Formats: sequence, C-alpha cells, structure tokens
Amino acid sequence: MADYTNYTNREMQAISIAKSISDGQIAIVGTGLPLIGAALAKRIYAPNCTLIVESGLMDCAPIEVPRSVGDIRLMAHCAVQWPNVRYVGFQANEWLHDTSRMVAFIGGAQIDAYGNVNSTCIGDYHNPVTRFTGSGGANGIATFVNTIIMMQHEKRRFMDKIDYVTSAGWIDGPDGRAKVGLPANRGPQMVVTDRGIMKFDEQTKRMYLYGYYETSSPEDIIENTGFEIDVSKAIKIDPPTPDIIKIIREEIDPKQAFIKVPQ
Amino acid sequence: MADYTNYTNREMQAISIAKSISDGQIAIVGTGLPLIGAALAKRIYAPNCTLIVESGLMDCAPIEVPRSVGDIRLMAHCAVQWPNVRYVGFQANEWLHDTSRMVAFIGGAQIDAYGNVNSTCIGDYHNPVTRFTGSGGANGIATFVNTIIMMQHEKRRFMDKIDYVTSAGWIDGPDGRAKVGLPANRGPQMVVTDRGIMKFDEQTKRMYLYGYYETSSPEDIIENTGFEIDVSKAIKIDPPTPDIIKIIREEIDPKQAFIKVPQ
Amino acid sequence: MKKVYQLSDAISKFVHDGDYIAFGGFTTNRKPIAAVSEIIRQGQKDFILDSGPTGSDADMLIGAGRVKAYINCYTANSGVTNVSRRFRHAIEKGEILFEDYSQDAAVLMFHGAALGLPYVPIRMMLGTGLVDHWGISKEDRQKIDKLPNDKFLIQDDPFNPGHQIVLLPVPKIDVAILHVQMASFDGTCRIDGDEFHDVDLAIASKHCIVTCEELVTDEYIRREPSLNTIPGFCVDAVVHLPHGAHPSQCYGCYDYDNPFYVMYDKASKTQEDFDQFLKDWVYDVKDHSGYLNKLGGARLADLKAVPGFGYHTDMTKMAQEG
Amino acid sequence: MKKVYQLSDAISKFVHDGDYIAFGGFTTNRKPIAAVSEIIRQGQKDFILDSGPTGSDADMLIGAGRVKAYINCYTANSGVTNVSRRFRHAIEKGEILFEDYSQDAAVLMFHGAALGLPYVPIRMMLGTGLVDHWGISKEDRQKIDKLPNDKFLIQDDPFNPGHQIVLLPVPKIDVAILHVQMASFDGTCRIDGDEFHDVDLAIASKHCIVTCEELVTDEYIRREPSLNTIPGFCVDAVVHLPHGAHPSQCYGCYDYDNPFYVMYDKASKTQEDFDQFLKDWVYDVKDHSGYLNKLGGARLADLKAVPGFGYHTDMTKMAQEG
Repeated sequence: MADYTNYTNREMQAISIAKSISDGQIAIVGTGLPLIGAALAKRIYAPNCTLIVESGLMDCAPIEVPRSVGDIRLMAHCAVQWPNVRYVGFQANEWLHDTSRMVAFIGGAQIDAYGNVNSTCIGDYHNPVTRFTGSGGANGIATFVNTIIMMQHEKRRFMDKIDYVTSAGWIDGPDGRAKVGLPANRGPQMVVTDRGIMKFDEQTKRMYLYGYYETSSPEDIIENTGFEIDVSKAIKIDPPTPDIIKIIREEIDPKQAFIKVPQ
Repeated sequence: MADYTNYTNREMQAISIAKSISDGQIAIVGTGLPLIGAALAKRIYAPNCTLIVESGLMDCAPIEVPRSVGDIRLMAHCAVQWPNVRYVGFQANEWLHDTSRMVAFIGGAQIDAYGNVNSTCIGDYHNPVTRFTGSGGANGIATFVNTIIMMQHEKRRFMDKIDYVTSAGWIDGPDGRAKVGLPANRGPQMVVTDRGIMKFDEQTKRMYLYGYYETSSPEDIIENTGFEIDVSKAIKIDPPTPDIIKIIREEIDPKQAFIKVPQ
Repeated sequence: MKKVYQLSDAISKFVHDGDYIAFGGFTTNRKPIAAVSEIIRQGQKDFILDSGPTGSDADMLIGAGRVKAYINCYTANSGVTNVSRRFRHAIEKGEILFEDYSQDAAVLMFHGAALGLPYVPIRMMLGTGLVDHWGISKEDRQKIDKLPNDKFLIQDDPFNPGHQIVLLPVPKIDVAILHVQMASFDGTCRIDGDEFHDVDLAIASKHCIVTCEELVTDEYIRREPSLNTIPGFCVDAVVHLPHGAHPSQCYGCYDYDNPFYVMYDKASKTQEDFDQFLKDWVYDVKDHSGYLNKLGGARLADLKAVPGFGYHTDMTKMAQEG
Repeated sequence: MKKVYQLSDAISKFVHDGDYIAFGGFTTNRKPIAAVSEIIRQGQKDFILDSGPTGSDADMLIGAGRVKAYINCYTANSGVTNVSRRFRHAIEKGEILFEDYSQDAAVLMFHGAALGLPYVPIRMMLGTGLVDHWGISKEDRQKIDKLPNDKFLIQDDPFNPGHQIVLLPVPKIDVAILHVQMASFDGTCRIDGDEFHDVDLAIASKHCIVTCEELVTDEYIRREPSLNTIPGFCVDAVVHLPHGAHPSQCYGCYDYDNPFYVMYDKASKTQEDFDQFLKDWVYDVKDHSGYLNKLGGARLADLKAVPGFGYHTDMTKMAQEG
C-alpha cells in the first residue's frame, strides 16, 4: 500500500495555496503549483471557487494537466473563452467595483521584504546575467489583485534589493503603493515557499514569518532569507493528513506533472 | 404589362447612390434608400462591393428588407457579426492605413454649403422645436470616411447656417477639417437629392450643382436651395433605362418597403 | 450564491432610485423590455440612463417619467418610429436632462469602462455640435454624483503634439440589464448573433441582471464554451423569461412584433395615450406572464424565427411562391 | 481581388525587411510556425517584432537573426522551455534591441490600435521596472522610424487630478500573421476556441496573412456567421496550410507536439545546434509539404484532437483504464 505520510515540501506548498483560497473566490492561477493548489482547494477547501487564467479562459476545470495558461486543455473545459483584453478589463473592474472576491498566484525569481517581485532578469536590465520571460500577466495582476507569491526559499532570492521590479508589492512600506499611483487597497498577502509561509505586517507592510513547515524552523528561515525577517510570531504549521496527500497524488496530479512523489 | 418608364425621383436617387459605389468598395449603409442603392450597385454596377452597417454586421446580403441596422435580417445573412466597437475601430483603421476603399451614406434634416449635416435638432439644442434621434454612427462615419449625403431637396433643409452640426462636412472651406482636428483627406463627396446631384468644388469645398434630373432644372435647384449655389457646370442627368427600374421594382424592393411604385 | 431570481425579485434587489442604468441590445433587437416594464411597475425612478442605441426600452422609461438624465446617441424604433416619441417630447418640453454623444463614442465609453481604462481618447466629434454643446452643464453635472463632471475634455495628443483629441469619461454603471438567448444557473451567458455592447455592460456594471429565453444547467452551457461570452461571476441575477425581449427581436428565437411597434408608435404620440398603453401593457398585466397571456399564444407562435434564417418569415407563402 | 496564395508568394509579397510584424496565437497555441519558417527561408530581416505572449515563433525569428527590435511581454514554450532560449541568449549577449511591457499592456496596445485610439491610458506598470527602465532609449527610438518615440508617457489623469496614469502608444503594424482553423476564399476567418489577440491584429495591421487548416467556400463559411470573427476585407492573403501551427496547438484540430518542443528546447541551447535545427527543419525541407513529410504521417495522425475534448489524448488507453 502507498505511503501517504511521507509528504514533501512541494506538497506542503500546494496545500498552503489551496488553503489560501476562500470558498466562492475567483482564483487567477498559472500552471504548476498554483493550478495544483487551486484544484485541491476546489476539491476540499473551497468547492465553489472558480479558476481563471490570464489568457482569458474563465472558470476552468481542466481534466488533463495543462502546460501553459493558453493550453487547449484549459480551453476545452471552461465556461467562457475570452480574448485576453476582456480578462484584463475584468481584472481592473473587480478593483473599480471594490469587490474582494479575487485572489491571484504569481511567482518570481527574486523578492524583497515588501513583496516586490522580479521575473524579468538577474543583473543589469540591459546586460543581464540571466534573462527571464518578463512580466506576462503578473504586473497587471499585482496592480489590481491581492496576491499570494510562490517562491523557492533561498537567500539569493529573498533580497534586500531586487534587480528589477516586475510586479509591485507594497513598494517600500504602507504608503508605497499610493505614492507611485497604484491601488493602495491591493497587494501581496502571503508568500508561500518550500520552507514556510510569510505574511506582511499590517503596519509596516514588511514580510514576517507566519509559519514554518515541520522540516524547517525559524532559524532555517532566517538563514535562507537575504533580508532581516521577524520570526517572533511564527507558528509551526501542522503536517498534512495522509488523506489530503492521497488526493494530491491520486486525483489532482496522478501523472506527477508538477509534484514528484518521493521514491 | 408593367410600365418601367414612369420612374420616380426616389428611384433616381437610388440609382445615383448605386452609381456612386465603385466595384470592390466597402459601403457603409443604413436602411432605406442607401440599402436599396447599394443592393442595386451589387446587382449591376459594382458586383464586388460589400455592405457593412454601423451596428457591426460585416458584408451583409439580406434577403428580406431590414428595418434597422441592427435587424436580424442583416445578422442572418452576413459574413461576421462584430460587436459595434470592432466596426468603430475598423472604420478608424481604414483611415489610419490610408486606404480609399470605403464609402458611406448618411442622411440628415439640414445641410449647409460645406456639407455639414444636422440630424440632431431643429432650433436651439437645449429647447428644440423638433428633436431627432441624434448622431447614431453618422459622426464617426463623417470623421473617417468619404460620404455621400442623401437629402430631401428643400430650401428649409439647404441652409446657410444649420442649427446643429451632427456630422462634419468640410466645416467652412478647404482648411476647415484640418483646423478643427479632423482627418483632412476625408469628407463629403456628393449630395444626392430628389432633384439632382451636388458635388463640392475642389478649391473652395463649397457645394455646386453637378447634375439635375429630367424633372428638375438649375432654376428649380436654385429655388429650393437656401444658400447660393453654383449651377454653371450642371449637366442634365440621363433618365434610367427601363431595365434598371424593372430590377429595382421586381428584385430589389418588390414589397415597396422603401420605394413606392407610382399608381 | 444562488443567482436564479424571479423578475420582480431581481429588479427590486438590484435596481434603485438614482441608479446609473444601461440596457443591452440595439434599437429593436434583443432589448430587455420585460425588465423595463417591471421597473416601471415597481416605481424606481431618477435614473441616469445610458444605453447606446436604444428604442422603446429607453422611450418607455422616459415616458414613464423615470429618467432624470438621458445619455443619448440614437433613440428610435427604426422602421416604425424614426424618432422615439416620448424621448423627443421630453427633450422638446425640457422635461429631462440629456446629453448627446455619437454612437461610436457611446459604445467606446462602455467598452473603455469594460477594459478598465481611466478614459477613452478618440479623434471623433471634433468640429461638431457634439463638442460645441454640452447637453448637461458642468454645474448640473457637479450636482449629480454619478455623472462625470465633464462631458469630455479636449487635449493635445501627447504622442502627436499639435493634434487635438477628445477624451471621453467612462461611465460608472450601477446596473446593466441584458436579454440573452441562453443562460445557466450560475449566470454564464450565451448570446446568439451579434453581442452588440452587452458583454461590455456585463463587465463594467456593478450589478448585472440577465433575462434569458432558455435557462440551462451549468454543465450544458459548458459543452460549447466557444459559444459563451459572459462568465457567471459578471452576472448577479438570472431570470428565466421567455419572450422577454418582445416586441423586439431575439435572433434565432423570434422576430419583432411589428403590429405591436405600430401600436406603440401611435400610443406614444401623446402622454395620455402613452399612459393608457402603460396601464394596458404594464400595470394591468401585473407581470410578464400576464403580458404574454394578453398577447396570446398564437401571436407569439407567429413571431417564431425560422431555422436557417434566424428571423420570422412566412414559409408557407414562400413555399407556394417558390 | 484574389486572395488565395501559396505560402511562399504570400510571404514574399507582404513581408519585407524592416517591417513591424506581429503574430497571432498564445505561446504554444495556434502559432503561425509554418509562416515563420517560410520567412526564415526567404531571408527577410530587421523586423520590429511585437507579438504579445510568444513562444518558438518569436524565438525562431530571433535565433535566425532576423529581429532588430523585440517588444516583449512573455516568451516561453511553457511547460518545456520556461524562458525561450534564443530570446534569452540574444538579450544576455546584447544582440538585439528589446523592450518590456506587461502582457496586459501589450494586448491593450494591440487592442487600442484595433479600436483606432490615438493611445491607451492605463493604471498599470506604475512603481515597477516597466516604467523605471526603457529597453530602447528615446535616442534609439528616434532612429527607428517605425517605433514610437516614447515607450510610454506618464500623465496626471485629467478626469482625476492627482492620480498618475500611463499612456501607451499604439503600434503601427505593417504585417500580421495568424493561423486559424477555417478561412474562405475571400479571407473571412473562423477561429475556434479563444481568439486571443488575433482579431485585433487583423484590424490593426496594414497587411494580414492568414494560414488556415481548412479553406472553404465563401458560401459555406457564411452559413454560421456567428462563428466567424474576421471579415475578408481585413485579410490580404489566405494560405491553405494544414498543420501550419505545428508544433503548437490548434484547438479542435491537433495538440502540441511535445517531443518536437523537447527537441527544440535542446536545439535552442546553442547557436550551433539551433542553426542545425534550422537546416534540418526549415532550410532543407524546402517548404511546408517537405516539413510535413519529414514529420511523417503517423506522427501527425497521433496529434489529432479528440472530438469532445478539443485536444489529443490517448482514448484507447482511457477506454482500457475506463
């Protein structure tokens, strides 16, 4: 019989993502972990959430795992296939109408203490050491939607000053977004990594450690974070129950497209 | 046997409209005479012209006569059913791309010597004696597309100063459009009335009499025009041949929806 | 999360005095007339009505005295009434505030709102009465919370100095009402034929009521996602309302009721006759079922669209002539 | 007026050195790869390439050295190559001019062009590198005729003073290339599934080339006008080109060719391997027929979409697992 107690940190990430979606919410997902997490949310924690992708596909319920947000696996099983600009407008209108039913998942290569994210380049913008895809939909999402940021938790990624801000977080503090002209009532809510969950202080908008996985610790987080991080409020996050792990492995990602089962 | 020699001035108008469409052109039509004229053009003079309407229906070939530009009689027999804004964008892009394949037909209640047209109100705008529909698509058309204007030829309609400019003509002369910020290489080309055809002088952009129907005369035109009009270059327009009248009555508008056959 | 409503409940819940309101459809095509009638029945008033190309939807609401400010680009039951008569009367008698835009501008304003743009820059309206005259003065606009303070602004094009452009404000629509061929329980909509500006309204409005010919399961409407255009989360209320666009057209379902429009044309000539029309066809019928019963089954059957045409035509006659 | 072309004739007639060019589709979906290969074969160069979310369409053209300036928002064969490698290499080595926008901005710029707007005002990109950095300097922009002089402008919102907005220039696209499921002789197009930004490109571009899976009569495509999205007069050339989007997906027709993308991923790691890829799959195959023959019939058959899904899945296996 399969062992469902040997959970991985990637599975913990997927579960953290799933739990961050409230029932009835509209989740903007990409492929990979957010899609797995959102599928898990829909299966367990938030059965009435709906999934949308930045290519314009609305209320997606893929049967096979898609490789991109434009994949016909999403297109075939959705409610509406909107041209991209309709999605863009919808996203802005959710802010204009002051609703709070959207949540979005974005990733990046670098992040700073205020949740500003870089998915453009390492090094100088004009002469980068490493060039990435660029914004995709992330900049627009980070403008209008509360975000959950997925990161690999490494010192070289959690930096005091990131090389390029692709998607705005809280900029440099509580007035940061208003100062630069961005909606001030939107911003990053949480950072989910392979070591734990970070949130942002309500007063300072600086990242702090909310909780660490069983395999991590406050010391481990401090060591792998390139800026000073408050761990004083940190809790240990309970390990997942085997039935949740079973659902991930058997139902959500049976082909291990995004989450490998430990040997 | 039916008499096809007793043509009416309305039929002459429809034929004038038809002849103003070149083969291969895209004609923006409304209902009524322009639609009849364009159908006749497609049947006789310009078999490869296509008809579009401001509601967004592209390449229309109605079988039954529609009552409005949004009529499902147009929707059922067209190539593409565009939302209205796509039409708006297409119209502007034809100007941006500097093509000359569009021609449009607009009407109005009043017109001045420079082809500015009023389809909004008689009298003061705020306290009108008579209020009309308003612009519809005419203002946008008159901005970006060369127009043919259909009018009833009466002194009270051909005025020195019209009560409201709904659709810009040449404004007040050769520099008129450029001065107000409108595309200078577009404007009214012709006015088709129940008495004859007016064109605009290339130098002054003032209306002059190009030709009068058999039932009219330069004197008749002068008498029914509220501003000074040059009739010195006017020609008498040949009457239509019976076979054209037969086509209008038997094929284009057999139910006399827009053109009554004389008793 | 339940979105399926009775018409009366949907209207009373989402339509309020003073709302900025807009209707889908185009003049005599897919107009939410049954919903307009229910608004008239319920008594909501003081609307800012902004509807793109309208017909008797706007005219009825104006005639019933419910419109405080009307944003117009074209108002006619084309082919029957060339200028809607209650609209015309209200302006000629100075009974309502009104503003004029070109249709191009009007639909771009809806679209700009749906795209989330702060405003829409255009090259149209210049040199005409549409910029020379403000129907609603800046002073009046400042008094009406929901109207932008400016009809438009004129600016030098920052990318092309020396060229003037017109900046249009985007409307903040409180409630939009659409009539569509098909919707599902969760509000997903399918519009057959031209969508006109309906999708823009669904996205841009704070609340959206959809009346539909067919109410289907969420699963059924998802079998052909390519045919759907409005996701459920843009819709607040779905009302199953067959013939809800009568007397206007509904592509693939039914044609306009021309004798009804002719009757409306006559009835709308005077306020007295119009009030009698409202009594007969709105107040006294009590609800949409009453309205349909008054019309009668045969009349409705006779409007049915012919598959292959999408509109009604007398096929028996065609076959005989054939 | 004849619009049906051979691929080589369409490309040679409408694609020229220095053109501002854009492609339809989305990363690995409905990308006009066969047309891109033909451009590479013919030798046109110095493009300004502006394509919304791209994958190997852009990467191939960049790798072949044909792109002078690249307007980027996202470039990846997602799921196989997370950052397109020739794109990445060209930027890391400083080989091309490039500019970054967010995807939202990029598609709004196409859309604004298609709407005929002078520019597009938005509320995004503020506070980020997208406004802090110009990939292509004003000086360089002034040297390139077809690029706007400004990446963007920042202005106070005239309707909401004190609030900054970003004004985006609209591209002047010389030629757009789309791959669609169905087109007719006169250029009328039917796109099955998401249109992405394709209709915008067709309207906004001076010339538009469409490659299609099925070429049908004008009469046939008009039987269901509701399914069509591009009128013929927006299209200059129609090329009948089955599998013209391979290795990308074409909804309802075929799925991506994953092993091909994996091969491309490897081949695009070095210029040398990439050049060999071009030799093998572009130059030496001579044309699209040669390309399809090289792929082989069985491989193409194995990508065929399953009706009911719209994508390829192993139904035999599913039935067995069933």
